[in-house]
Amino acid sequence: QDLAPLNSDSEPDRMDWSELDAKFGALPAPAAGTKVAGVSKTLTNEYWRSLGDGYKNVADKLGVGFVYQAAANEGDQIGQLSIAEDLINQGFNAMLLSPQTDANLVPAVEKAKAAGIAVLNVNDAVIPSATNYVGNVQKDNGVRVAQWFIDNKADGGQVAVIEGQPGVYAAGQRTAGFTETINANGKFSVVASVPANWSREEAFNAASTILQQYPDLIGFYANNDGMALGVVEAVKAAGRADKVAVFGTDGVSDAYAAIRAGDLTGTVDSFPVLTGEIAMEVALRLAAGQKLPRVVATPQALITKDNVETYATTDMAALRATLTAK
Amino acid sequence: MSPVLTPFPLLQRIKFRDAGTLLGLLLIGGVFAVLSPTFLTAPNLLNVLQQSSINACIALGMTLVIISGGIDLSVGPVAALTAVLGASMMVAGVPFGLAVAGALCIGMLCGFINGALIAWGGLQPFIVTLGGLSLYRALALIFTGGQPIFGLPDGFRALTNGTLAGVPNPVVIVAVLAICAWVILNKTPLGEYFMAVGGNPEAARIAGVPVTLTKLAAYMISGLMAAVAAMILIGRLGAAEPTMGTLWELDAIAASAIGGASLMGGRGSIIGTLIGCVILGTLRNGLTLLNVQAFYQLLATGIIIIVAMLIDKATSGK
Amino acid sequence: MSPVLTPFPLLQRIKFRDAGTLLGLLLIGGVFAVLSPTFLTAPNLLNVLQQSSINACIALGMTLVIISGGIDLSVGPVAALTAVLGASMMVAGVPFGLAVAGALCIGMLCGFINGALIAWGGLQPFIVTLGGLSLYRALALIFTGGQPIFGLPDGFRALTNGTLAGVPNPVVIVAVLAICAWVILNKTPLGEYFMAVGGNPEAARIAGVPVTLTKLAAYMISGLMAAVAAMILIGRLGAAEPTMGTLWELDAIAASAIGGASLMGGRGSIIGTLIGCVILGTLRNGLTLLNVQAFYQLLATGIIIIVAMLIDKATSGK
Amino acid sequence: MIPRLSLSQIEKAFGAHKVLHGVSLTVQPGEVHGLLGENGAGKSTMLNILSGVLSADAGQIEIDGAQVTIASPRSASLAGVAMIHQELQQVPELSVAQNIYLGAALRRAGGLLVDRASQQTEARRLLAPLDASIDVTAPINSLRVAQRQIVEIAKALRANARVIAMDEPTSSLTPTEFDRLVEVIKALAARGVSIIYVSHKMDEVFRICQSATILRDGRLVARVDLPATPIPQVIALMVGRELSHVAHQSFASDQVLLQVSGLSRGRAVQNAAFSLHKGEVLGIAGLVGSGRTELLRLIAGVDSAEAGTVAVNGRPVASGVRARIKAGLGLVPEERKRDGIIRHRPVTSNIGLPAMRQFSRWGIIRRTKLRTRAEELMQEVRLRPFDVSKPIGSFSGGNQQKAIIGRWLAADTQIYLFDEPTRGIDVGAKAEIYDLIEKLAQQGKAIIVVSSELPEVIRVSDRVLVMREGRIAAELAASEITEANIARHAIPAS
Ligand SMILES: Nc1ncnc2c1ncn2[C@@H]1O[C@H](COP(=O)(O)OP(=O)(O)OP(=O)(O)O)[C@@H](O)[C@H]1O
Ligand SMILES: Nc1ncnc2c1ncn2[C@@H]1O[C@H](COP(=O)(O)OP(=O)(O)OP(=O)(O)O)[C@@H](O)[C@H]1O
Ligand SMILES: [Mg+2]
Ligand SMILES: [Mg+2]
Repeated sequence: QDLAPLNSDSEPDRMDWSELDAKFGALPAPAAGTKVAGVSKTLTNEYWRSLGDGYKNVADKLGVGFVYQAAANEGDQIGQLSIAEDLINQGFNAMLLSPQTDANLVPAVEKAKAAGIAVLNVNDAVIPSATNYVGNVQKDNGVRVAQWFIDNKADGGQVAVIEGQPGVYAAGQRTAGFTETINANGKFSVVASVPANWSREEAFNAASTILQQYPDLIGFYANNDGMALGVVEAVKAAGRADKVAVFGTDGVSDAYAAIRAGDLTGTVDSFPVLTGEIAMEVALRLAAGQKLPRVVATPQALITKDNVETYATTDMAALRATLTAK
Repeated sequence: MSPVLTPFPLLQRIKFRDAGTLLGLLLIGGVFAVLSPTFLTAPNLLNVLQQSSINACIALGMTLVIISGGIDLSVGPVAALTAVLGASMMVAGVPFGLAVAGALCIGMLCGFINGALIAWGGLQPFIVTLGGLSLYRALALIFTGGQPIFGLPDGFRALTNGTLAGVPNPVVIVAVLAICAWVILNKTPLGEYFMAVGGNPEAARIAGVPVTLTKLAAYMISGLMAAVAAMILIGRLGAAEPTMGTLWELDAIAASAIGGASLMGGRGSIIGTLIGCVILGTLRNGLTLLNVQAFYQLLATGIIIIVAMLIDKATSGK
Repeated sequence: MSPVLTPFPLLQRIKFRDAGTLLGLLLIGGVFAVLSPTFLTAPNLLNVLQQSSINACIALGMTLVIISGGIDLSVGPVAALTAVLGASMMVAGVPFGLAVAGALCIGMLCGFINGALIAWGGLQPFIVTLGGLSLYRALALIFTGGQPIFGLPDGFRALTNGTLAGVPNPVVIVAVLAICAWVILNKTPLGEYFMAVGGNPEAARIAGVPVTLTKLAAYMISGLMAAVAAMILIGRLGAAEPTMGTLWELDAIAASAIGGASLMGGRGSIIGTLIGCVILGTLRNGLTLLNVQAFYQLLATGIIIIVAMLIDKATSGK
Repeated sequence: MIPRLSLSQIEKAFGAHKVLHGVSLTVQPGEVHGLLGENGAGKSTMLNILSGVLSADAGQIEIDGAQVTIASPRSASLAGVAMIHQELQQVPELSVAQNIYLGAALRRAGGLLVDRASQQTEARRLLAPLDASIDVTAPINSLRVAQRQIVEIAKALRANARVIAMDEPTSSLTPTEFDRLVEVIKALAARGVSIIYVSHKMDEVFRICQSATILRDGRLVARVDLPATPIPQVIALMVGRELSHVAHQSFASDQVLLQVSGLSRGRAVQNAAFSLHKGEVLGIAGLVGSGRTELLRLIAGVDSAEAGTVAVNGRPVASGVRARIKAGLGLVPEERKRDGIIRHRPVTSNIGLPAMRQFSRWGIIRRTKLRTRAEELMQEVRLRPFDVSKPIGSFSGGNQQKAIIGRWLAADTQIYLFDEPTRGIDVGAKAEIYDLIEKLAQQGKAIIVVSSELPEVIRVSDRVLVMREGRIAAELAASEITEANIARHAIPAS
């Protein structure tokens, strides 16, 4: 069956993670000897480590064999492909792939499918030929932050975006979501939107320059938390912490700490551990032969000082409850 | 006076220097063979070769550039640019043979620009190709708006995904290219020119070597090889991405250096470079098979590269 | 025979070669000054200097290594390793003076390892430091488990975030280091050894230059400078990340090369390198001020680097 | 008397190739001792062992009766041994003074800083008796070869050594400079310094040496007293046979092959004009720095002329080395290491470089053909060791020179531009090269020979141009070629 190229943000065949149990019943017990492999972008970023923790939580709970690998660095596309290919020959039942780019794991996906392995594309880059995808809506990240500005800064003003690496899907979508939403409001102007390549240092430098150029700036949106924390330092160094709001993306632990401390205004948490659990559950359902919608959307939420304690839990059951209660 | 001129048995052709590199490879392979039962299986070994083929393709061109006393940091972005231009031609309906030819020409053109700035402009290779690293990447991103290009024709993809007598086509293609590179380096005047220009450019010039053309040729071949690598990769991936080829230059330089090329120019070997590529490929494959965690893979890679070089040094003397 | 030996007015010291680089900088600066009203303000110019200071710090060490005929690709990971080790000492309560001293020693130790493999092991600098690039990064990642380290003491952070007579402390620190490097290169026997070992290692050896020690010294200084850069950066960012310093080596090499250092060794200038750093810093600052879109920033960077080199070449002749 | 220096039973092999077979040598205090032998006999190797650049496989070194271990150049200089190396060992970007004090910088500020001022003063003092015109602050790569060689001599004088080994210190120098060196050497000897002197110029050796050790193929042949032993006997000991002295023979025709007119570049060469005939050997003499090298480089297209033309067979030739080579010109450069050889490449590749296309068929080099041709040519000039597949860098200086000359023979060049063709070449091979030049002339080629050795110019030339300060000061026909005549025109009327 020829699938239309996947667009995870707009695919109509989708469901929310919270409906899984209701629509498809409780997770069936995996067959004995089930093995699942996860291949993600890189372990140098907490997001991907947390995602792996989520995978492992479920795998351990259900006694499923689990291997988690990642490329040496973000951008090592062929390296990641090699890793995925090397794993295929080893008899896994399902693979959870978080590709570096939309295309770099395509041959592995094809090989895995041919070998009868259930393949699940987890978050971020989107493999167009993927039959199943689990992840959040990237664009929504930016939309939520823009919405916060619209809700909380009624007078509008100047804002700036610190982008991730040029050409990376998530960076493009997050920026687009933010910029489109805030421009539609009409009161805001995005005065700067510059790349900092996911680097805290480059974000710091870019923010220093922008702060100086725009004395009336009211806020920054950074495409990830590392860069946001760099921006926070630049804002503090410029002595404008009370006037400039800073938002990040991902919800890593340091971001939570910074929100608590009042340094970071907020972040869009996409709950990587929970996402990992959901992804592993979906993979096991697929391995068990269930037919699921093509996209399973995972939760995300804008975390600010007001709700930080609610979401700062390591108890995934509690977190699930909080999120579904909403 | 040695009376043996012809014929040369293959083993005699593998120089002493390359034997050291080979020993390094055998050692690494031996360790993995002991530790992982999967390692020494035919599909896995083919896998290693297939995975090494892209790097090998780039490294062949890089070796010639290095021998001629230069360096080419722009290979990754050149590959990306040729990939997106070639792919967009195919998607626009250009017969894929023509599109591939076009892509290869674009690769050579990029190489020509690098070479011209170096040979005529008299700039340092490092800085020119560092500029190219940004420039070609930017062109690829601007051309595509940062989007990957999907929908390559099946006929084209079949080329790169097929096998010949059980050997994946990319491996076959790279093997053929390696033979060409070997012939160029060892059998043609151009090869002599590469070594002369890299060894002593002033003496080469006085001896009538066309120094400028030689440098141009080296960078154009490197650009061409980047384009070939790009074609192989987009065929396999079924898509061309403007972000393709990140850090390819380091892998290719590493393979050349492991294979004995001196970054001071004038020295290097095609066979050594190929072995270097396979060493790097084997490393990644073996560590994945052993499920070594990413951080420790990095650690092992660093240590093994250095140890392999020490072994090589110790056995090959110089 | 020039009879003027002392005193040297500053301008006379800026060599012709450096004047070309300076002209490149002035041109780029001129363009930005016309396009953006903010560019030529004092705070912005200080900003440029401040932002260039990290790269300058690394590039100073790199220049000495390059002059001595080597290259150090491992600076970024060495910085990361010293950063996380230094930071964790501070967080564990070690007085920050001691922690900084410890970090600097670790930087030198890394440099020593590189230098030892190159000088005693006889390996190629490129491949050793490429191995180091993986190795030190892996150590930093393993030590921290990939997490950044927060909570650096305020006293320490005040050091790097303070100003001296209006000039940010990082700029002051790097200026002092630059003067030291300049003195070492131009006034001490070690400086002559760097030039000699890079310019003609054989002649240097025959003349009794301690070639091994000279190489060791170059890499140890480079390691030290990486550690200093790391300290400045973690002070400013308030966090030490194991992933810090990605691609720093390319920036530092680019700055040295723009400043006139030859990657073949034997040539380079501290003043040129500093100007090179400011050129790169200005580029980034100016493009941000003009809010140039990401892809076009990349394009501009590539083109400007090459054009600056062409101008430099045209004006400085050689 | 205890000898100042005694080397005994020195053995040395490079891989399987044994180059010294138990050679011994002794020198008394204040003695100037010659070390003689053909190219590749092992002279440089011997001295390199003495100066710590190479380590011997076996043998002993005693200085003033005490056994010393010389493991590095540094320990050699501590033991009081200094050496002038055959190949210039200089760091291009450093100044003359810095090069002289390389590895032994004069210091100030408690040893922390280099004392530039004193280094320059001292360098000037060292250079004064040799060539006072050298600017000690100039980077060494702005100097001409002859000046650089003088700097090398000064470098060896710096250390106040007890033993100074001089490996062909005058190969680029004219007799005038040699005269100055003689004074310096005499002064040194008077102070009791012992000198080992290697040279292929027999007149020099006979003028300054009191004794000599003769090597052949790495073996000690004899130790002789000089000048008591007659020259032919010394030469016979060196080459193992008698060299017959042939009188000059001319093959010049009337047909002009090369026409140079108005060639100029800065002050180095001003308005040079002359013609060269088929079968003619044209000598160019002049003092150091008179512009001979530059003139050849302009003709060969290596440097571009500011004015003037070069015509071959009446047709002007475009500028650029390649065009000139195509027109039949070939340059054997003065500075072999910098401008001549590709060190890591075998002799065959070095020889075949300009003619790679001729040695190729369908784009593929015919290695066998190239090798056969190279062997043929090298046999003629007696390359030693006779292995054309070895990297050229592993050959002795003189043998490298033979290969560079062979390069143009292989390319079938019509007009040979020889810049100091016998620099560093032994007497036997020198005679072979003279024969070769004669044979080329006989075949109708045209040859220009730039040489600082007047006997050489006189020996080979049909006609001589004398250069002075960038201009061709005189043209001497066959009958006028005498040392006195040349010297008269060469020396500027100050
Ligand atoms: N590094 C080396 N590797 C291999 N062989 C070498 C090396 N250096 C010298 N030889 C060989 O040792 C022999 C002696 O060389 P040496 O340079 O001592 O000769 P020489 O007497 O100084 O000759 P010349 O008069 O030409 O300078 C030669 O046959 C030469 O080829
Ligand atoms: N590299 C250089 N830098 C500056 N001046 C030079 C250089 N080379 C040559 N010259 C100038 O050119 C003139 C001619 O030098 P050239 O080397 O041609 O003389 P030569 O007669 O061949 O002397 P030599 O015996 O040194 O080879 C010299 O007077 C010198 O001033
Ligand atoms: Mg010799
Ligand atoms: Mg000359």
